[in-house]
Amino acid sequence: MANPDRNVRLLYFAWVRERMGRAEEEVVLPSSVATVADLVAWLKTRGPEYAEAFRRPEVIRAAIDKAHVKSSAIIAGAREIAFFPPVTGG
Amino acid sequence: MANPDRNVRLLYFAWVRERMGRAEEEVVLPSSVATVADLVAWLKTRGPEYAEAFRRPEVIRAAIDKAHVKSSAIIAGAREIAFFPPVTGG
Amino acid sequence: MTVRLQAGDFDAAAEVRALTAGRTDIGAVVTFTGLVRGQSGGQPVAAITLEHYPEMTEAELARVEAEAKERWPLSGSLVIHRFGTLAPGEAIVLVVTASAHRQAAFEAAEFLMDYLKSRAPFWKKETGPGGQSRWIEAQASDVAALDRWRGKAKAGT
Amino acid sequence: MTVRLQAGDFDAAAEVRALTAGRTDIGAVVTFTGLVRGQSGGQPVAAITLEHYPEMTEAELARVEAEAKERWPLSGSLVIHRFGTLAPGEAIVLVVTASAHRQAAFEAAEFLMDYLKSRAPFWKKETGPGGQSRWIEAQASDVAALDRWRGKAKAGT
Repeated sequence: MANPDRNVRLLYFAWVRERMGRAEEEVVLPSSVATVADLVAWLKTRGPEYAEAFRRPEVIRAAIDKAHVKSSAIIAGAREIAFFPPVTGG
Repeated sequence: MANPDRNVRLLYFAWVRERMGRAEEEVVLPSSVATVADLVAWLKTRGPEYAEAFRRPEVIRAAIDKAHVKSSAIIAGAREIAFFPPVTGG
Repeated sequence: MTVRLQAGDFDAAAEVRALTAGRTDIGAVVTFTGLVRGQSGGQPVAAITLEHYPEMTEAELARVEAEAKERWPLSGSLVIHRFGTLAPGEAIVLVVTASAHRQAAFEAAEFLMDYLKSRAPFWKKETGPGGQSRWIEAQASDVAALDRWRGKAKAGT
Repeated sequence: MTVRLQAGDFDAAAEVRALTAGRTDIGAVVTFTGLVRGQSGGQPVAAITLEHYPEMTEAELARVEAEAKERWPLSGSLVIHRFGTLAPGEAIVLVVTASAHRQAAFEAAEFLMDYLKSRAPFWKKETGPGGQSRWIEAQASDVAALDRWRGKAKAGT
């Protein structure tokens, strides 16, 4: 049985969303995924749209539970992780 | 006959005006008056209201023909000289 | 601080009136309004579309509010950010800050705008007159603008 | 730049609309409104009376306009300064600046306010609730605020 803490909701915005072809999904994280960078590496293996969306991970930003984080951030306990390009509001 | 260039209009504002008891006057400058500081020294001899208004000349500002000047400014050719406290608008 | 995320336009004057009504402790009100420009990098723009992550904007603005209140003695502040599709000349964002003195109001408004530009989760897509569209890229200058507040001493009144 | 010296109130929103109407080159509009506060140095204020030297204000603002245009790429700007007797909560001064980008609009508005505070020939007299009145003294901080622009490099866009 999967550890319930390893269920996370992923959100995609702007061109990350467009390349993924979806705005959100639920995933169960494998135990090898500890950081945001680990999550990106794992997502890239899940299909061509993931590989395309995360082709240049250095230009993608992430937020855990609605707060900006670096790619080295630990995701233990996260319920919602968002991926998006650098913001351009205002 | 007075040199017509030595006729100037003097304007007073704020508490300088109140202490002078008037907002403006025309004067003929004596030849000894070359700078704004000279003018203040001469004005102080013209009566008790002048002496009172200019008692602390260091806190009074001046403008020649609608431009801020220092007390060392030469007043040759001036048509209008204003005296006032430091400004407090805005 | 009041924060509103909305598709519709706003009335900056009404917002300022609401913020200052009945008060005599406010000496300075600064407003910033951001507008859609009709060209970008020399190319004509027919419209922009703003996508956003509203729950995160609210969470982030709660954090920035705490920081702004720590830095400046504000009598009030307001942020309105629109989303959806907007035409050139339309307003995108409104920031209002009120304080007893002008320096606090100006600095807090600039800080909130720098924050919105570099941290708030909004993304702009431009559409040209032929229908072609592209995502606007972030400006390094916007990150630098926010960075100038880091480590800066808290302003006096 | 439009400069108006008037006894009556102003409508900031109408001024902004007039400045931006029909234009799509403006990306940023900053307004500053200065208001009469109901107390000063811990003492209640019933009213303030503004005396001024209008011809000099116009001449000085023409000079400052040239300096602001040299420093910042402004799409438009406006200064309205009231004179006469005003009650707490009433507006005293409005500065509006418009530019393609926010930094120019913010900096130009601050510059114009620093200028008005330390160079424009206006004098404020406060009247207390008992009818006693006093001339407000100039703040050294206002002169320092204007001085910070001296020798500062011209801002980029």
